[in-house]
Amino acid sequence: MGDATPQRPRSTDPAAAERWFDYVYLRSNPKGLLDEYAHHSGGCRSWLVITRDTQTHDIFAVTTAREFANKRNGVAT
Amino acid sequence: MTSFKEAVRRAKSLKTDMHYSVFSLLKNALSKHRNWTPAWREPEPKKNYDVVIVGAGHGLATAYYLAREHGITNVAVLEKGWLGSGNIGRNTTIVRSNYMLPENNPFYEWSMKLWERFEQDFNFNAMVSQRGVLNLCHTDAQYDAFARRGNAMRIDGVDAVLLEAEGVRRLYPFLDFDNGRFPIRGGLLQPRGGTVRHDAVAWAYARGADSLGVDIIQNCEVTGIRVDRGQVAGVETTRGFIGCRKLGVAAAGNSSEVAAMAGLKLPIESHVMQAFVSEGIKPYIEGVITFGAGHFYVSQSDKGGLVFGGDIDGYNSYARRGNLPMLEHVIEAGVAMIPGLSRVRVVRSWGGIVDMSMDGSPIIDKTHIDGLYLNAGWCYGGFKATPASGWCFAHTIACDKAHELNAAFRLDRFQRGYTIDEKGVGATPNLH
Amino acid sequence: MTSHRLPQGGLIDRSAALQFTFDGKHFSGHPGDTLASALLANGKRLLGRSFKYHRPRGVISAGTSEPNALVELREDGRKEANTRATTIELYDGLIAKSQNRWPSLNFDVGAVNSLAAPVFVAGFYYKTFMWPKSFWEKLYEPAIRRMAGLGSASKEPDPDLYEKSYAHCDLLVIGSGPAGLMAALAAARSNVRVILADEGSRLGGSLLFEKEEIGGRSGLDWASEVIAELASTPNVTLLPRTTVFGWYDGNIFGAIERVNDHVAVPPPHEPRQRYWRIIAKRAVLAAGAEERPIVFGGNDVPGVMLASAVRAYSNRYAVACGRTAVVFTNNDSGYRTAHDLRACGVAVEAIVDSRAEKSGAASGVRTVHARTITRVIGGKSVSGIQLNDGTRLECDLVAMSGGWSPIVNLACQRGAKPQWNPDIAGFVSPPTNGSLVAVGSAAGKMLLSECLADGAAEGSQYGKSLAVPKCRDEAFAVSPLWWVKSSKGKAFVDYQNDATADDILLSEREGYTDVEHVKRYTTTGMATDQGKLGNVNAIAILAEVKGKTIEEVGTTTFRPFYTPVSFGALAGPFSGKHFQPIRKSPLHEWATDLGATFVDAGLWIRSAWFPKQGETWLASADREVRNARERVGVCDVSTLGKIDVQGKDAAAFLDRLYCNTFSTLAIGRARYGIMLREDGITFDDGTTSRLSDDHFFMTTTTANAGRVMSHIEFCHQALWPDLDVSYVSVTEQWAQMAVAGPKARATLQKVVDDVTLSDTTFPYLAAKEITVLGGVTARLFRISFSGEHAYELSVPADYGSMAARAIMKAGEEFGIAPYGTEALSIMRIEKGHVAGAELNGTTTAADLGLGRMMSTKKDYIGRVMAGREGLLSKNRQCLVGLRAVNKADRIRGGSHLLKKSDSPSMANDQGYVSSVAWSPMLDQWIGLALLANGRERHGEVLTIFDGLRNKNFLGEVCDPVHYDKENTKLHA
Amino acid sequence: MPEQKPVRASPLAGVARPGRFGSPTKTPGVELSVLHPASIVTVIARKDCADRLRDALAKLKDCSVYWAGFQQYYVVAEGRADDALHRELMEQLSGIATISDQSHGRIIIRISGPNARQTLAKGTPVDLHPDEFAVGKSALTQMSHVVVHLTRTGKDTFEVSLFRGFAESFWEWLAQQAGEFGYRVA
Ligand SMILES: Cc1cc2nc3c(=O)[nH]c(=O)nc-3n(C[C@H](O)[C@H](O)[C@H](O)COP(=O)(O)OP(=O)(O)OC[C@H]3O[C@@H](n4cnc5c(N)ncnc54)[C@H](O)[C@@H]3O)c2cc1C
Ligand SMILES: NC(=O)c1ccc[n+]([C@@H]2O[C@H](COP(=O)([O-])OP(=O)(O)OC[C@H]3O[C@@H](n4cnc5c(N)ncnc54)[C@H](O)[C@@H]3O)[C@@H](O)[C@H]2O)c1
Ligand SMILES: Cc1cc2nc3c(=O)[nH]c(=O)nc-3n(C[C@H](O)[C@H](O)[C@H](O)COP(=O)(O)O)c2cc1C
Ligand SMILES: [Zn+2]
Repeated sequence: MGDATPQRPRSTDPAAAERWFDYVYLRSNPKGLLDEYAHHSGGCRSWLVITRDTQTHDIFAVTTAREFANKRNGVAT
Repeated sequence: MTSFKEAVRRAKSLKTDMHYSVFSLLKNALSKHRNWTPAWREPEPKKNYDVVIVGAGHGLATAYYLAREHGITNVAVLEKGWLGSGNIGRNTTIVRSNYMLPENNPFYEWSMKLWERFEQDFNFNAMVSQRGVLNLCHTDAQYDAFARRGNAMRIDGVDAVLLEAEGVRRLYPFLDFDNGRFPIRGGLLQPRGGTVRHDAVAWAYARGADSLGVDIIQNCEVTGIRVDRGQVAGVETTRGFIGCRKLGVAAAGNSSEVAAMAGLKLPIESHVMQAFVSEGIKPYIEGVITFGAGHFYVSQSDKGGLVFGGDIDGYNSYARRGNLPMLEHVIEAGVAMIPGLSRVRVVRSWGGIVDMSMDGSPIIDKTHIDGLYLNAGWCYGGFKATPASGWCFAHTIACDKAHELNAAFRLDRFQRGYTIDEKGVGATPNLH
Repeated sequence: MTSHRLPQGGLIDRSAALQFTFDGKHFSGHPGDTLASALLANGKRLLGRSFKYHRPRGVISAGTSEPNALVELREDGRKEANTRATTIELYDGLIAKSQNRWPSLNFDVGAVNSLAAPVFVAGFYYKTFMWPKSFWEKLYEPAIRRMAGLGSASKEPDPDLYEKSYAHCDLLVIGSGPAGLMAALAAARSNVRVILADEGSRLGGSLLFEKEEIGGRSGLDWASEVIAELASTPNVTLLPRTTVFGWYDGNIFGAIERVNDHVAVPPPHEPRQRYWRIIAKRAVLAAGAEERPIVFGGNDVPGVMLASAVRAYSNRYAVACGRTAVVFTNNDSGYRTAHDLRACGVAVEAIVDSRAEKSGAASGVRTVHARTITRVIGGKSVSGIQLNDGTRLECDLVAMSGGWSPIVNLACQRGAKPQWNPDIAGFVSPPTNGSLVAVGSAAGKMLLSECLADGAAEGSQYGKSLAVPKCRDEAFAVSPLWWVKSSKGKAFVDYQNDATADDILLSEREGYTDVEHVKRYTTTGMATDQGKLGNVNAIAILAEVKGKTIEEVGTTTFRPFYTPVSFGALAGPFSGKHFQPIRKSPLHEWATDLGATFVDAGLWIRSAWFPKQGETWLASADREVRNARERVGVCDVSTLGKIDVQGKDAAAFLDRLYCNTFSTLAIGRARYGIMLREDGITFDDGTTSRLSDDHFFMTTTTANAGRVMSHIEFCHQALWPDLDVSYVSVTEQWAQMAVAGPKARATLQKVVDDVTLSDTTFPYLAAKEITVLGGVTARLFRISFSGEHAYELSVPADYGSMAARAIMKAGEEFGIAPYGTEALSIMRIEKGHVAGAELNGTTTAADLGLGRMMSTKKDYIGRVMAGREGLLSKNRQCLVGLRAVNKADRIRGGSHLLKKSDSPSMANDQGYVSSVAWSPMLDQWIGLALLANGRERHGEVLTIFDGLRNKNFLGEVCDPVHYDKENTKLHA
Repeated sequence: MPEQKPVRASPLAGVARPGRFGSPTKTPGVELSVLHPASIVTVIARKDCADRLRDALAKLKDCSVYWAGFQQYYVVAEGRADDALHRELMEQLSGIATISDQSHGRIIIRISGPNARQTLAKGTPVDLHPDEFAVGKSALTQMSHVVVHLTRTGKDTFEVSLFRGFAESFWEWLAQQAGEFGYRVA
């Protein structure tokens, strides 16, 4: 489901104003390794972050969106 | 904007050194076809061009109209593979102008008009075949949505016919009307829609552009963009540096990669779109039919193969191949729509990398870098646009401002909130 | 027609005779025959006509690469076009017809095309048929289309069943020849899970027809023993008649098992074909090698065949393909054919060996070296040949061998290109990451001993190593001859698409020089056989004219399907009514009893109206509305998405999901909410109730239920995992019914246990957990979509129909009647409530007149993007009501709006009609519309444009609330 | 006001008719039965309570606990009074878990017999080999376009639970897949 790297700013944070457009509309779209969201909707319904090569489709790492977010927010799990 | 008549006049005044006709065929038959000459040259790249275009799809059309409409002939089209190896050479050939939104409809209708002149413009038979594009619907809500679309077309003078189930039955009695999971409610038909032989389009534009002096350089991949003081200076390629003041990027699935060479990040994702073809069979389906209760659309090529497809696989990809789940869904929908297909066989599947934009509509615009122009975001619908896209992109590059037909296809529309979203699914490229 | 069946030998059962017809004529064959072998045995050679020139064509191969012998098999709903006679297992009562000929195979009018052949060269159609333009669709194209295509397909439903299945294994072995058998055996003995698939009707690969010797017995006996051992090993699955058609991500292989194609009609409950998705840890490609034709004049005349096919017919099917043969070869395997033919009594006139040097292979047949065949004499059957030195030889069979191509297709389907190996003059499979490894001839090993060893080595990786049996090797040496330049007459590269060597030269001459251009310009390799026989020859010829090497030219892209796959197999059981599952409401039974007409809503089927005798849908809906507005009605709203949201942070979470606030919602109360997408556009709406401090009950629209759930999961898991909140879909747990109308309260009062329903105890927007019908858990909400004094009652699904019946009974005295989605929709339009047509993914809350709900105090999804210039612009289309000026006019959904004075044009387009209804209350058609700057335009008279049905008339813009603006009925 | 005690209506009443179906020649290789009425409750760990929940669930009696997603479980029991299990769990697990009754929302179908595994393999990509999918193991997967919860409850016995609304469609598919082996409906 695409690029998982953009991080959602807070809409109450005026300093973040410019970051919103990037968050909602810009995607890193590399030919090669990509961290992307995937939703296991046909199963356990977890949102995952998959590290995948967009040229070979080989998967190198899978983590849950939770862990991904916590790591990014520096929250220990 | 140039009048249609004017365009036609210019086209007529065009001549290629080897005219194609029944007579030339017969003549050459006598000489065992030994005297045909190449449809285009294979030139060495020059050091410098006025305009360099990346990508031999819309890029070919762009170069052709730059030369024909704007007299700019010192142009090179750089193609990393063989010409036509991109989506222009792997799409399901449907052309139509059944768009709903005011930003889209006139653009695609202009494209349709150019298709209708294609053979005469190019002296090349691309088999423009207006056999009708029919979209099926299965509920009252879908039917009203089609009415909204059809009326938008009518309001703009585009042909559209809203059919009840009986009307559809008259066209295609062998569809499953009543016994399927989703009985057919009706359909929206654009009689002028149809198909065009994809490869021939690439070849015709290449031959046309080449005859006007454009250099088409195959197997030449752009690997870098040189910008100095905010102005494009040229491109690094696998065949060396090529200088230019104006650079038009029409790289479809590779748009993000190429734009990144100039430091641009785009509102685009690259996805794989699969297509399929069946064994050749005697005439089975007259026009183009799109199922409304699953992802499936089909037409029959002049060779007899049923050419069909569905939706994109749904994950970012640069590999021109897809996977089984979409294949299965497409085929399930196909048999649901036409039970008789059950014993027909699929002979080949393939994929192309489509440039999915954030609102499902294209971008034809200047960028903040002087001399850098972008043509992208065609999703899985840009083949039909080839003539108008080339036309508008050429205008945008030549005049350094958008043509009124692509005025809305701006790069900043997302930031400013003027997205063009026919499907209404928002910033989810995989859903457009 | 005398028999060509050999007196003995072959893997056929002579004790049984099978009757079949070809083009209406009766023939007979034996179990073990293919249609091709049986026809050849009957002396029938001419089996088809070619694509473009309608040239007479016969059998060339003995397997899946067959380009010529394609027939229409079976009849009616079971008719199959383009079926390879060489792979059709003969069964009693088989019916086949030849294709692409008229009136008959023998006399085919289309053959005149051959006269025009000089014009019909590659790409001829790009150069003509252009004038006059109008003639293309009308004249030229229909003619071309009629000529194109081979067989004709059925338009009737297929009576047979199809099936899908998954399989898992440690090792998938593709191909059951010597290499595959050894690989499978070794792995099987190491007790790993093995699947052995082979497209042949019988396992054994080339051992079924080559006279080999392995471990002191015949190759066939050896194979039978190995297969018997495999069959008796529990961890092994044998899949004969199974073609692996593609290699996909995750090492998943697609395969088709032809379960019942070898019988006239599948037994009851059994599928015709089964589609396998094989998930393999590793796979071995033991697909063998394909013999190549040689490109020479008349190489398509019936009677010109592949040398190995000639062997296969004599050795496996006991059929002599001719009486007198000439072998034309550039490698040793031709000699093998000469040898085997003589062994079964066929005269071999000569071996024509293009190589100057003597071959290592023994033959005992007159051999001419450094010679080529320039021309084949004969039209519908070979009668002789002419050599480049002018010599003519009489013969009725030409066995050709142009060398061997490893079958690398699958290994190249995921992007890797095969590599040229000059020693064997063939492309071998590319190195892979080990998940799919080629062995045997597929890997370019041309000697039997190498194949056995190769397979054993691969299969031994699982521990047990396997001793390689001794065997006799046939010589293998090749020195390429691709095409005979001095050919007389057409020399075919791609038989099925009628592409010749000259076509390739022409293509190159015209600038279509890339191998991919040549493919597309000449259509070489694009037929049903995908160039199995022709592609390498085409590449070699192109390389020669371009003055490049074969590596430099390279192959075209290999892709699925290895052999064509039927739609039916890939659709499996999911066609017709079973295309998608049906989702039924717990009140379905209740509605059925009341004679409801149902309508599709996504996968749900919902009760749309409840007609009385002879009522149209409109009359029925009209009555249902009046009844609800004047008395009381019941409607099934169970399909609404229902989500239990619980946890200490539930309220905070909802505040971020909805643009309005829920943390302030009191326990026991419900509130209407709107969710936006992050881009600021409205996403969904619904009422959400607070059942306790940390427990909310959310409802969504039927259409968006799934999407909302995914969105919630994303927001929690990916954005705010720190929140202590959990959510469960309880859509199916609760049957939910709306009870609406002046008598709703009185009706429900009789159903609920010990709650008094009054404005004080149960005011508008009250939401409580109660019990009904003497103890049944329930949830009651006083909310209204209809605008009436109304409630929604939820009971556990299994009690749904019972509860609905109880309500009907309770309401009897008040004149209760059920109403369906049509009436529901009429009432919401009368009240100006938005639904799917307005929440269409392009409207903002403000567009819908709900802008004031957007909080300015908190962070929520969509807040910032909703503030973009384009989403605030005053010219946006926003929600209005619409009525025809002339009451008699019927407004149609999807009509557009124009200023009264304006003429139709995109520029003048003012908006469109999103929803329409016949309003029983206003006694006219009314609508909701999205109109540019609509809020300021109430009262304006516009043109309602319906060009599609060319009805244009005047309509007046009004407030979206058409009925009971003051909500007196709601609070009554 | 009700005349008689309310009875739960199975979504498969009238669909899953007892008898012997499919291939007439084979001895039935599959046995199908509908577990209704059953009690099914979704249990989800509250934040930081996953371990405590796991322990608490381990202590539960006369009911089965199946994995059903990230820190989520289905607690299943037969022969309980309606809503009883739900109420019990509300008491026992309050504070550490979200409890949500699914007894009416989901229907459980039991598939057993020598061909049970083969039948289910026609629907799910899950590897049902006993070494990979042992007794007591559960998976959330898709069969016949429907998301189901699949559990192996015995060597040749599986239970599939799914939303009641899909029950009839799913049953039709299941019956067709079992057809070639011959099947009996209890
Ligand atoms: C399977 C499929 C079916 C489709 N069906 C239809 C249809 O029925 N109707 C329709 O209207 N549209 C259809 N489309 C969409 C349509 O094909 C495309 O939108 C359209 O062809 C895009 O044109 P283009 O010129 O932008 O892309 P392309 O034709 O792909 O041209 C881009 C070219 O740029 C080249 N390139 C990229 N990067 C570089 C570089 N760094 N240096 C040099 N060259 C480079 C590529 O090799 C490519 O040749 C379909 C697409 C697919 C994949
Ligand atoms: N006479 C010659 O010059 C010559 C040349 C090459 C090979 N050979 C001999 O041929 C034999 C090759 O042995 P091998 O085991 O490598 O191959 P094989 O030809 O014996 O067996 C290959 C098998 O794979 C099957 N197959 C191919 N593609 C398939 C697919 N996609 N799905 C399912 N089945 C598929 C074929 O039906 C065939 O049965 C050796 O004995 C070798 O000496 C002889
Ligand atoms: C409209 C259309 C018709 C096609 N018809 C055939 C066909 O009849 N036979 C065939 O083998 N491939 C056919 N193809 C597929 C091409 O062979 C090829 O797969 C496709 O152009 C993509 O190129 P690639 O596979 O080389 O990447 C067709 C493709 C298109 C777009
Ligand atoms: Zn999961």
